[in-house]
This record gives sequence, C-alpha cells and structure tokens, in this order.
Amino acid sequence: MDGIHDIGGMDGFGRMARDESVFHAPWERTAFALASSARMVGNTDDFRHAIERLDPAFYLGADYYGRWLGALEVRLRERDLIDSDEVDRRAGSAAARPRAIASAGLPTASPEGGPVRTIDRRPLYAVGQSVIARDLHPVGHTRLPRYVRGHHGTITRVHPAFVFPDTNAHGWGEDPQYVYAVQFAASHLWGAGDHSVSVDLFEPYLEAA
Amino acid sequence: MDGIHDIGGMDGFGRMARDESVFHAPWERTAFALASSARMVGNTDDFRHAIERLDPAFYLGADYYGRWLGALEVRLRERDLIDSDEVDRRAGSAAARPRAIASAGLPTASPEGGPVRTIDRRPLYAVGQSVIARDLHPVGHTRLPRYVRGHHGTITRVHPAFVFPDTNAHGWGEDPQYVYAVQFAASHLWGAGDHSVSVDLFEPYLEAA
Amino acid sequence: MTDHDHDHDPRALRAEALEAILIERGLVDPAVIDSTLDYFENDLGPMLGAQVVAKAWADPAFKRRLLDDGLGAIAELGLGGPQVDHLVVVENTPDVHNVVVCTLCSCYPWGLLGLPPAWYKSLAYRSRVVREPRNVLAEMGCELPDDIEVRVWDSSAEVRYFVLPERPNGTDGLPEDVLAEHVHRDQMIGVAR
Amino acid sequence: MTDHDHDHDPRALRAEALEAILIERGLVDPAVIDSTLDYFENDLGPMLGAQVVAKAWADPAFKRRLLDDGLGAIAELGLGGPQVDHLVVVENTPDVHNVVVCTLCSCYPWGLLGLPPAWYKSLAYRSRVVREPRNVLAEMGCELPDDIEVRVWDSSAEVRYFVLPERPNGTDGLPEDVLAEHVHRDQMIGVAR
Repeated sequence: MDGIHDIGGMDGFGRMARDESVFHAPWERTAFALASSARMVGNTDDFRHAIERLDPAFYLGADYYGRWLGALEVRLRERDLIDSDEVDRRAGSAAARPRAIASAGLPTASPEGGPVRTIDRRPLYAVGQSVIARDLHPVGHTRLPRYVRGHHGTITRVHPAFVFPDTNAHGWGEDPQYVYAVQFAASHLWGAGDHSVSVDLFEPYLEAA
Repeated sequence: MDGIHDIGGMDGFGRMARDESVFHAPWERTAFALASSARMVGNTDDFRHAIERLDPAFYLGADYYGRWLGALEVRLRERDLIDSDEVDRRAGSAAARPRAIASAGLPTASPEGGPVRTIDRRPLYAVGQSVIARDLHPVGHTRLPRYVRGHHGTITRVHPAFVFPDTNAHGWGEDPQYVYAVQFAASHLWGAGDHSVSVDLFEPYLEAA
Repeated sequence: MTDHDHDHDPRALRAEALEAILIERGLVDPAVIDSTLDYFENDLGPMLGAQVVAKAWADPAFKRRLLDDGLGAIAELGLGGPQVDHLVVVENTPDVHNVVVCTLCSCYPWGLLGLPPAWYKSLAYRSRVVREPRNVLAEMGCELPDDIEVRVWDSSAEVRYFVLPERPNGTDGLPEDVLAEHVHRDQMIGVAR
Repeated sequence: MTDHDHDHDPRALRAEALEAILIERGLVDPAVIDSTLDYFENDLGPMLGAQVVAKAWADPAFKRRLLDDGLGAIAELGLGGPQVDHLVVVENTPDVHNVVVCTLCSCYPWGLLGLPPAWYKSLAYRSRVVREPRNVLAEMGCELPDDIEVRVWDSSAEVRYFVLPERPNGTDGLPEDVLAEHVHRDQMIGVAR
C-alpha cells in the first residue's frame, strides 16, 4: 500500500529533537512487551502492515509505541482474540480505539526461525549492474519505498534470499527472494544533494536498466 | 514541498462517509469567515502553503476548517500581527497552538484582481502533444502533485496563463505561466485502473516526451 | 454533539480568541464577517450551477458556448464569482462520465456551487478518487457500468471544472426553471449520474 | 510529565486494559513479559556494539572478517540476537561517512545496540535523513566537512546495517575493553563521527 508510513523524503516534520528516551512512559514499555510476547498467529511482516494500516491521523499523532499498541489491538481484534468494546469498557476512558483499513489477507500460520532462506536459483542481478526500481503500487504490504520508484540505481551488494514481505504479510507464502543493496544518487532522487542513498530491495522490485 | 497535503493516490483513509455538512460547528463558520476577511499582506498561494506547512499530525487530525484556522494563526503570527501566546491566554484551554515549518519566503504585497494573466509568448505545448511531468521537488510551494511526477501524459487543453504559485506564494513575483490539462492513464500512474486522470499543470512542470 | 458541547471544544475557544483579537486590532471588520457569511450562505449555492445546466439542456447554442468558453457563457447569466476565474465545463454522455476533485487542497467552483460539502474535502475523497473512482462512486451510491469511460479532473491549478450531466428522459419541453429542479449538486461534481 | 500523570494518560489506561485482558485469556504470560523486558533492558545495549568496534580496531584480521561477513564475525563474540538476521558493517574512513535509517518503520540492530532512542524513530529523522543528511547531522551536533562523501543506508529489508567508526587518535596500544569505552552508540548509527 502507498501508506502514511512511507515518509522517506517528505517535508514538514521539522527539526531534529535530541530525545534519547527508549520509552517515554511505563505504558510504552508495556506496549513493547505485549506486542513482543502476545501469542497469536502471524509474523513480523503482518505486524508492520498492521501499523501501516492504522488510520493515518492516528499514525502521525501517536508516538512509536502508541502505534505498536494500536497495531497490537488491531491484530488481536482481526483474529477474534479480543473485542475492542471490552477494551473500551475496561479502559473506562476517552482513549481512542485504533482504527485500521482491512488487510488484503491475514497469515494463518506463524513462521519458524528467521527470514533468511536458501533458494535453488541464482540472483538475477550482480554488483555493479544498473537497475530501475519498478513503479509498483501493490494493494498490500510492500517494502519498496515510494521515493525510489521509477529511479535508476546501481547494485552494490547481493544479499541472501529472504522471505518476501509482500506475500508473507498476507499468508500468501514465503516466496523467498534475493535482496540487493541498490545505491541511488540523491541528485537523481530529489534533484539536489551530493550524497547517495542505499536501499535494500527485493528482486521483484527491480528491472534491468 | 513534498508535504502531507499531497495525498492523491494514497491508501489508508478508509471508505467514503456521506457527510454533507459545510460547517460542523459554529467555530468552523467563524474560521472560514476570519480566514476569508482578515486583512494582511499575502495571497491565496501563500495561504495554501501555510496549510501545507502545518505539522503533519495536526493537518491530518484537524478537519478542513481546523486547518484554515491553524493556517490563519500561523500567517498572522509570521507577520507579527498577533502573538500566539496571547491566543493561548485568551483561549484559556488545551487547544493546541498550530505549529508549522518556516516558509522559504513570505509575500510582501497582496495581489489585485484574479490569477489569469495575458503574456507575450506562445504556449510551448499544443493539444495532442505527449509530455512528461517533471520529477521536481521544490523546497517551497508547488501545485505539481507527486503522483504524476515522472509520468507521461497528453495535453488535452491549453488554458490561459496564470500567476505561478511556486513563486507567488513566496513573494518571488507572479511569473505567469501557461497551464495545461494533461491527461494520464490510470494504468500508468497506478499500475491498474481503466480511467484517466487529468491534472492542470503549469508549463515549467512539463517537458516534451 | 450539541451546540453546547461545541462551545467547550478547545478549537472553538481558540477560534473565538482569535476573532476577538482580530476585531480589537482592526484586522477584521465584524460587518465584513457578517456580509461574507451572508453572501456565501445565502447568495451562492448549487441552484446557480443548476441554472447553468438547465439552460444548457434547453438551449443547444448556449450549451455549445458553455463547452467552448465556460466563463463567457455563465457570464451571460450574470454568474462567475469566487473561485471561478476560469471555467471548463465537461460533458457527460452515455459513454463518458466525468468527476471532479482537488487532491492538493479542496478547490471547488464556489461561485457556481457554493461552499463544498465535508465529503468533498475529506481525505478519503481526495486520496482515492484519482486512483479508484469507480469504488469511490459506488460507495456514494453511484454504480457505473463497466463500459462507461471515467475521466477524473484534478483541479490542481486555478481552472475550475464543472460537470454537465446528461438530460434525464421525460423532461422534454419543460421550462428552464423546472428543469433546474432536476439538477443535483452531486451531478455537477460528478459523483452522481 | 510525572508518572502520576502517565497513570491518567488514556493510552496508559488502554495499555493496562489490554494487558489485563491478554493475561486473563492466557495470550500473554506475565513471566514472559518480565523476562522479555529484562532481556531487552539489561542484556542488550550499545555496549555490545562497542565491543565489536573495539575488537575491529584492535584486530585487523577480525575487522576484515567483520566487513566481509558481519554475522559470522560477531558470532565469534557470541553476538547476534534479535533483529540481526543478516548484518552488513559499513566502514567510516577519512573520506566517507555512513549513516543508517529505516524510513518505513524503524528497523535497528537490537541485538547489537539494544532498543533505539526516540529520535531514531522520529518522523523527522525517518523523513529527512535520506534527503538532507548533512542538515540532520548538523542539527544533531555533527557537522560534516563538504569533502566527506555521505552514504545513507535505508534498512528497508531484514538486513541490518552497523557503522564501524574511525579509530580515534591517541588510542594506540589500549586494550579492547578500554577502547570500547571510546565508542558511542551514535557513532554506530552514523549520527556522530
């Protein structure tokens, strides 16, 4: 989805504030612990997607762990493990119930082990090769940031294959794919800047330049 | 700027609600009237830009006239016509003071008449011609939506010349420019869809395809 | 929410504080506020656009002028007004449906339709209608057959767009003022046929 | 804001309600919550990354292995852990400065640096550092000379990036545990030199 989370390059968020806190309040610590340890079917990709699907105003208005707490409730609710009416009653407060758009599909199993996979084909691209980040707009979860779509870059590293978030977030299989570090010139991305930006892109996000 | 206001094509905002109200509450009516009639140096483009410069969480969390009220206060404050501390004191409430990033430049005069201008050159492009919307990321105000940048379209109408918002919003002159209705295929913009989207683009936003 | 609740809305308090300060400083004139609201709420509205549509339905020559030079044609009716500095009228046909949006803010032909309804200014409408107009229209009660071509107009500059709907069947011979009663605001935006 | 205020924060009340429900339903085990927090707050932290940096400074062969195969090299030190499924170590030199971000969420090598500080997760950092890294770093107190090349790494997949800072002058011959005290978390993210 082209969601509110995809903020790379956006203007308007103001200057850096040196806030060194990991948690601002005990409830953020609770939110982290609950989201990390609640038992349910699902995976990291569908958790990230639940965060992305939160109402955009809630997303921007909440702090990091506010989004975690919201996404946790959404995920539990979507699996019929809890009822937000009950949370409303217990919280006895004006705390807004997190709203989210529906997912294109929820995983029905949880993964074992990490996301790295060995696959029986060779990477399509090699270090030094020019590629274009495809201009894709999938309805579901993706890790292809808007700011690189349609732009030329150069492969600088070939990583191992990883579970593909675009399918795994929805229970459509792991479909592991090679990942590449693709380097883009800031001057191409933004029309200004002398730096480079390297983005890790899954093979299906790329085409040969 | 690549701001929060530029939401064409974004996912996550949910279903349509048939809210027919013009104003939801008397204060929205007041906000409209004040923003429409307060005397200060400035123009429509700098007003729109003040809305865009509002803190993104405020932008999404406020309703339409909440943004007008916020931008009005920002504009008056930036011209030293009011002091937000005084508004805080008078409002005697928890109403958040609107925050905004600074403008690249504020106009120092107000326009007379409408935005249409006669200029002594011919339009560069003609009906039927293929063009590309340039991939520009200006630091200031622009009316080039992100969703068409880098895409091919076809000129379907040549409009008159209009004051150029990208300069006028900042007091950098009117620099009038022809405007074109440029038609894009949804399938090119989004990878799906059988409709067309026509966007009015100023001549400097375009290049020949 | 009642008016009483609105009085305690912090945004209402901030609006009132700002209004008081602006009046004290002479930056707004209360009489101008009142006349502005009176003009927008009483003088403007979809009845103006409906008058244009009815005349176009009744008078083929006017319709041609309207499609050719929107601003010139409505000026014949004494119309124009705020946010109508240049006007393009797009015509619905059995094969084509037009719909208008402003994704960057909420530009709207105030001088022909009055101030826009909340849904037109909503984040959902602005974000979605350029991408999935058929779904948006269906959610608003307007199901378009697959074989109708949909054209979305994003009013990203100072041109304002106005949809000329198809004349309904069974309205032959009706006078313009009666025809105008058949025109709904939603048709002139393009979220109804 | 005091802890007392936090108790009345509606989000705190919602978090508590959710916690109570999850415990009642057996969906979380309070002992697991405690051990999770204990692990993240006490076992993990920038001291682990500092140990890696110190060893790379002290041991050229380790440094080569670290740059060649980050995960394999840190495993020699018994390190790895959550959010470090694949590791790429990028080296700062007199000519090159590296800085790490995750624009889409806030991916971070928890297993080497612990949980990230608020600024790393902030909308300002995520949005701006890919576009104007020199300004962002300057606002954080790190002015980079114009002739240093800046490389930004957006950890958009499951690869985690870790910056190997330059060894400071005057640290010749120091043992690794003392060298590690010279390493700050910000250097390993790349917002300090």
